[in-house]
Amino acid sequence: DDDMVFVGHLMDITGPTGFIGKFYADGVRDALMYINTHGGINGTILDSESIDYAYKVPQAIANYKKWRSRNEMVAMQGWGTGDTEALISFVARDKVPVYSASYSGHLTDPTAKNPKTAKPAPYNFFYGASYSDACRAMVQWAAEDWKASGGSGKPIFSHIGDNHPYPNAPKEACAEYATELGFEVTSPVVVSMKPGDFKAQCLTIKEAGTNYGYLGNLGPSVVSLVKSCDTVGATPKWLANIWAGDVETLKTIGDVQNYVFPAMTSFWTDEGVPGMALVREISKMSDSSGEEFRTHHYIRGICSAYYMKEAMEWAKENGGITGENIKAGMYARENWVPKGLEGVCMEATWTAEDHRGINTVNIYNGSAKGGEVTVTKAATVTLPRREDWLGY
Amino acid sequence: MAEPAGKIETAEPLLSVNNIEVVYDEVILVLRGVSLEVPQGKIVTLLGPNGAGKSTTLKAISGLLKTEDGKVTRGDINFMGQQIANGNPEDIVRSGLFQVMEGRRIIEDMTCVENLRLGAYTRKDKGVKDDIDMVFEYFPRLRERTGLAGYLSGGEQQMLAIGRSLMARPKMILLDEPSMGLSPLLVKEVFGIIEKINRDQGITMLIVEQNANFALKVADYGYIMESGKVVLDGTSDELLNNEDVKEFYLGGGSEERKSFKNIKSYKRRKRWL
Amino acid sequence: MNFELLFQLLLNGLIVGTLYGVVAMCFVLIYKSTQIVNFAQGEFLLIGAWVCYAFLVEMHMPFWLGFIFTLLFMMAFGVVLQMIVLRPMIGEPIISVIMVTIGLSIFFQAATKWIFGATTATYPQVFETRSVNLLGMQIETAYIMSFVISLFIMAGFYWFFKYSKLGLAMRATAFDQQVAQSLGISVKTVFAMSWAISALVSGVAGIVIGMVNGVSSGLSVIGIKVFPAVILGGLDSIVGAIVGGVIIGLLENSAEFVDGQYLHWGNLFSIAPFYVLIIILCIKPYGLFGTKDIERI
Amino acid sequence: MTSQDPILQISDVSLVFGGVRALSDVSFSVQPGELFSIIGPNGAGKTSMLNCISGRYQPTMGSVSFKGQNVTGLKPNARAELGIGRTFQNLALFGHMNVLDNIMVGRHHLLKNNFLTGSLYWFSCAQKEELEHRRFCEDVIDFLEISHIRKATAGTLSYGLRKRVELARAVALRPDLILLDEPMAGMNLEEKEDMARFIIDLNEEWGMTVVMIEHDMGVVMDISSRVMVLDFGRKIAEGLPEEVMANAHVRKAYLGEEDDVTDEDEQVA
Amino acid sequence: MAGFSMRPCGDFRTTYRQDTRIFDTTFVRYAAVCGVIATGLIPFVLDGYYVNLFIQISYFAIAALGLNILVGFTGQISLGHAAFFGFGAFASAWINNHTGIPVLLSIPLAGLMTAAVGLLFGLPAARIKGLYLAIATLAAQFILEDFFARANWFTGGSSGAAANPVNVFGYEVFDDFSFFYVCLFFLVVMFLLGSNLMRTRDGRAFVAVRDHYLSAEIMGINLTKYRLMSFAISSFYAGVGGAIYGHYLGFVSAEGFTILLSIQFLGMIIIGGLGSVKGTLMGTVFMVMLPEVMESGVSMMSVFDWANSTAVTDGLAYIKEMAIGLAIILFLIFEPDGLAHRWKQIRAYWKLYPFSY
Ligand SMILES: Nc1ncnc2c1ncn2[C@@H]1O[C@H](COP(=O)(O)OP(=O)(O)OP(=O)(O)O)[C@@H](O)[C@H]1O
Ligand SMILES: Nc1ncnc2c1ncn2[C@@H]1O[C@H](COP(=O)(O)OP(=O)(O)OP(=O)(O)O)[C@@H](O)[C@H]1O
Ligand SMILES: [Mg+2]
Ligand SMILES: [Mg+2]
Repeated sequence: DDDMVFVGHLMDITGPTGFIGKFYADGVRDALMYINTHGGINGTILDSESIDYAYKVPQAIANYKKWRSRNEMVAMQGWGTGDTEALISFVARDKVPVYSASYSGHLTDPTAKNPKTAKPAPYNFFYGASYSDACRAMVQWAAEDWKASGGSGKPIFSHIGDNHPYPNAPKEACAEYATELGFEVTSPVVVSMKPGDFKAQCLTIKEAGTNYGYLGNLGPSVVSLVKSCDTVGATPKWLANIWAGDVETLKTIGDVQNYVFPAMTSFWTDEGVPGMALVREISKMSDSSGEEFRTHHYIRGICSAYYMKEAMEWAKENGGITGENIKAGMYARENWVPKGLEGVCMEATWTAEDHRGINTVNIYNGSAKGGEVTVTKAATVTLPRREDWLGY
Repeated sequence: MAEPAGKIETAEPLLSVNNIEVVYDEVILVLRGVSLEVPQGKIVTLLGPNGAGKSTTLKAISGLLKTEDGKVTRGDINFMGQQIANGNPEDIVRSGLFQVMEGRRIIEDMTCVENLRLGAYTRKDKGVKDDIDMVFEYFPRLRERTGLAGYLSGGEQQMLAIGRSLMARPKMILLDEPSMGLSPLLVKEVFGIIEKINRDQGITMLIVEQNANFALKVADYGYIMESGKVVLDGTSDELLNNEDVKEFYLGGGSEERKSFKNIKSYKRRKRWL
Repeated sequence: MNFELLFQLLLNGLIVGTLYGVVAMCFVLIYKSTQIVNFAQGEFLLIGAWVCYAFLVEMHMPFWLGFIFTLLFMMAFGVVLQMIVLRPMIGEPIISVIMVTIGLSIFFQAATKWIFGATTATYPQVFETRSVNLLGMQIETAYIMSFVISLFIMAGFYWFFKYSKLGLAMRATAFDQQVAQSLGISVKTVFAMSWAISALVSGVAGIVIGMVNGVSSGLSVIGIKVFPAVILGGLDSIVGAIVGGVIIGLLENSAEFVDGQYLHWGNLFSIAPFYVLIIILCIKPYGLFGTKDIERI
Repeated sequence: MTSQDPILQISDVSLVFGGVRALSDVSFSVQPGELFSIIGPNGAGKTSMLNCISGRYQPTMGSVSFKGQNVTGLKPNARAELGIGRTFQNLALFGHMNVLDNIMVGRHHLLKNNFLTGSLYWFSCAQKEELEHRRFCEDVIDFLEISHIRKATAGTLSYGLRKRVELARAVALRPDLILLDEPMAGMNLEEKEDMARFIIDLNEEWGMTVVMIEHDMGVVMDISSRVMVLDFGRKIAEGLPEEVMANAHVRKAYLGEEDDVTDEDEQVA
Repeated sequence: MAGFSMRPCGDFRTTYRQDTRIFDTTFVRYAAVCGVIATGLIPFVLDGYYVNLFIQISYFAIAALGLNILVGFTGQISLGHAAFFGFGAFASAWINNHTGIPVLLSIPLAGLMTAAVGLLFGLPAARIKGLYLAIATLAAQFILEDFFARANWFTGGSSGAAANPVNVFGYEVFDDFSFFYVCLFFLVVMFLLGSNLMRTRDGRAFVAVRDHYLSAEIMGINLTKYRLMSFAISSFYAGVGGAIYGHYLGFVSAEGFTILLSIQFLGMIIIGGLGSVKGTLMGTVFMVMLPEVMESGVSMMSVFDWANSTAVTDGLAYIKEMAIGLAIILFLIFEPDGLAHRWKQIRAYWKLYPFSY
């Protein structure tokens, strides 16, 4: 029928980030499908198309243009650093809110308040703490952990990751905060995003005596790194970025201790979380059995879709579902949790000057023994919304 | 257009080319109906001006045309009773027909010996070693040249190319301008060798040659090509005594020979077509 | 200056380098006999690694059996690939064939992801110890294996190309396909052979890498990573491949040392080889052992 | 004849490759306007000598001077600009270019336009210049009677035709000294006659000094003003054609035994 | 002689001038002009999607032409073209941001800067040849990529650099509609320059160096000079293409100028036809359209509801990627010499029509 709005969905399944892109994309897709099968946006159906752009920026742009010119897209669900960065100025111009899974801090400063912000991104949103904030939270936890474990002297912190936008996003921000908390920060250790033999870097880490190493990369690269380091006996506490922090990764590493990672939703296995009922319903969209295990990336995908949904509902009441109104809708509420997802998505607040949706991070401590994974909650850290942290 | 059949009094020719037409690159017509026959154990020579299509004819026979986007579009080629038009070069070689290509074409980054060993690639028997010596007998110069063949002089490369063809001990050899770049002395020797192996090993030969004198001397039969057609053919004696041939290929001819120096302007070319 | 660390790094470089050497050898094999640079090399490794993984994990074979089966499979794979894809390209411009290998790499990249999934998989424990202590440095056992194997392969191929008839034929084909054909060499068989062999060696390398780092589509990057090794040793030199590999290995690690201890640039590990590569090439334009082409008219 | 000073002066040049001694202390000089032939058995060092003159090889010892200037150290392209052109024994055309462009390359050092003016074809002198030089190339083409293959791709031509195109390319350089390495290989009598005429015209009408390597004694005898004989890298004779032919050593080393001479002449005839 | 049959019948040239035309027959020339005009109408008749595709094609094509000058005409394979492309993008952004030079000027300036860098990385070409050189350029690729991520002052490091939109006489070219014409302008200009270069002295010198560098040297061509020059020129084209790309996105990020893009550039020129200017354009169109065509193929599936289950769509996604690889392979099997060659043959055929051959 004619009461439809179009939502584009860029995903990477076959590309270099496909192995997690898939989890997140499924979350978004299932959520969109579920929303439609349950009345859409108060009756307005979400006409959506999910396209795998294999992390190739030109394809991403081409699809964006197609959706703009052919389907009057009102909002978009995006994926990685590449496409998000490339689309910033287009979406700002066309007033199309984009919900991406690229958590770079510099997307959170829509009005370029912070002089550091190279290019304001007024129409970019993401659900989750920025890479910088997640790292800060973990560092903050590490500081306590250091005391608790009776460590003497200054703990040593290292950023470990490739020299690329995504691993580098939190580099300075996190290092600054670490020094602030009395860490000794070593020079960053560069490790390729592609898997390989990293014993050399591990020896450097061992040499530096790193106690807490932030893992900026993801997937295969991280797996080889941790394995290599295990071989040469370099075993700091790993502080993984969110995409490197999930059960899958731990399982493939096989044997590891103190693998700390952040999460911004509840887990599939969590008991007594009211919102999980809905999540499981949504999961049935693509897996009717309801058996399949879902990572927290999947769940984050759902949240991302649901914040968009409710912003759209608001927009519908306030002058129709257009990009601008959806954007306004994002600012309409404070400490906002989508209906039905209580306990799953965290209380989020977006304002016209501050796109740091959430400032609370759950920190988990994972370990694996012969592929047997155990994950325990370590802490919940709530960061202050510091002005100087805005946008980086 | 000459009709070669019947002219030679041997029953079954080893190689017979019947009215073939060759096209390069799907558009360039080069051979417009060429026919020739090479009887078992004989030496046949193919003469003609530049660009007549001699090399093309040889390539058509040996199947190497393929490798230059060339194709036999009409007619058929018959070697020892089987069709080989547009056949696979390597199969044709294995069936005993070996071509010495125009312009030496030796493997430059190998030594002489390696090149010769390659000539014998299709052979299974043990005789290779002796044959290498045989070739060195024919061309003593090559024995001294132990470096890479690419550094040989033009003529030395030519010797190597010819030697390589002897290594294969084929039933028939197609020689494309064997005397090219050889010093007069060696030209004689080479033709001597050609006659010798033809006599001793009974190898049949089809020789494309510019040095008509020598070619017709060793050959039993000759064909003359021009712009993609056979325009004249006959036993070498017939040809040696043909006025036109004398004039255009042997020199001398009717009026006694004039020095190259005195040729001031073109004599009007007489063409058979 | 921290000598112990330096020593460990160099040792590591040596060991890892031999693996680069094996992969580099796959390039050389193809190049020597066809003049083609195989951009799908990485995917060859990947396939080898995955297939062996499948044999070990899905079919629960003992390692040695899975290993042999993988090699057999890879040979078959090489031949079939040559027959379907590369045979039609015989006699075509080399650069086009190189492009075809690029197409292959795109194809297999996606195919392996589809068949085996995009996530990383770990090999089961093969040797009783994952790593052994070598002069105070822990080295994965798999590397020792590859080290030994590579030496054998190297010796074998050295002989093959120097003395065997087929080896000669391969070199001839590489130099000039037309001439090769005129000598009765079947270019098809030569190609089939060399692709089979190369695929087989890739299989070995793939398995080793798989055992060390686990299998994942990203693994194919080593295909490009070893280019410096290939060139350093000389595109057409078997020995050069190994030597080049080792040199690159050492380079990377000493770069890591300098970087981690003094410069703190980061990333010198992966960049240094390329700087050195350019310098060496400017001194020796055909690598260390490469035969220089004949400049004569 | 030796009154004026030589255009080309080779003073005891030696060339050694590893073990091989391609040339040992060869010296000779060529006067302007001469048609100088070098003959000798295969592997005697003729081509090597040309390579030393045109700069492809650096003589191990000795010096080459052209128009009184010592050019021993110069790179080939510099020598071309000084006015040395040559053809090659193993064909060295630009296979993928058409004949016309091959010849235009010969004009390279005479053309002024560069990548800038060239890219701005219409708005610079380039177009005019190109067309002028093109006219000259067309003259060369007509002179050598290859106009029917002007547009053909050089690589697809027959051997003999390629040799002709090579000559055209060398002529296009408008050199003062032109080196020809077996220009008549792979040609039948008729074509040799044409070739001979071209060479004579180049020498007489176009006023080029010619140094030619050729195995066809007939041609050498008839058209060359002086002949030098190399054997195993050594100069064994030099002088007027008939002097050289008289030289027993030469007949032995190069033509073979006496009794073959008759037969030799016949071949020439 | 057989040579005769190679002379095109049909059109007869009376002056050398006619003979040196880019488009050798009047018909073709008019066809080309009409083609450009027709392209100019695209934004009026086709939707934004196609406009974007054209923009993509144009900036890639310009860079690809550069690569073809290097690889196709001079015979030096380069695996680092993407890096130069990227450098152009950063350079233009940097010039424009730091000096305020208007974008339309900063684009060619960026081209010059890139040319300088290209020259630098081309230096080894003075001694290295063939695949050895190719790998040396691979080094350029990685060294520059590293530079992008490191040089904050120039590229903004890992957070990337902002690039202002093109600004024509004070009027900012925001939307694709007008940007399209900026691209069309650059495309036509660059390709005309390219074709001119190739029919004059230095263009011929390039080809001579490729076909037979030894004799080229003896014909008076300075090898080193031309080897380096072709690097510089090709990087210039790459730089211009990259600059346009950067200003189109309005944001240049350090990632995305990877070896994969370099390889894609190679694909464009090989498929289009090495050493052919028009081929470059055809090849680029092929490589840009390929994934799009595959994509639309996949989305056509989605009309069947069986194709809408996640499993199937994912499967299709992989099949799409595989199909892209397969298309390249098949293409080269059937057209190993590239589109330009086939184009030639077809024309030769029609010229000789009705008596083919
Ligand atoms: N690969 C090719 N593509 C297109 N045309 C070709 C090709 N090879 C040869 N030709 C054409 O075919 C004709 C005959 O060539 P061919 O080499 O057979 O002549 P030829 O008789 O051997 O002359 P020569 O005595 O000079 O060697 C020539 O006009 C040449 O232009
Ligand atoms: N670059 C090189 N490296 C090694 N040896 C060489 C090189 N160039 C020439 N030679 C050797 O020097 C000798 C002379 O070679 P050159 O080509 O000058 O002979 P030539 O007189 O031209 O003989 P031909 O009449 O056969 O062409 C040959 O024996 C050759 O093997
Ligand atoms: Mg011929
Ligand atoms: Mg010679």
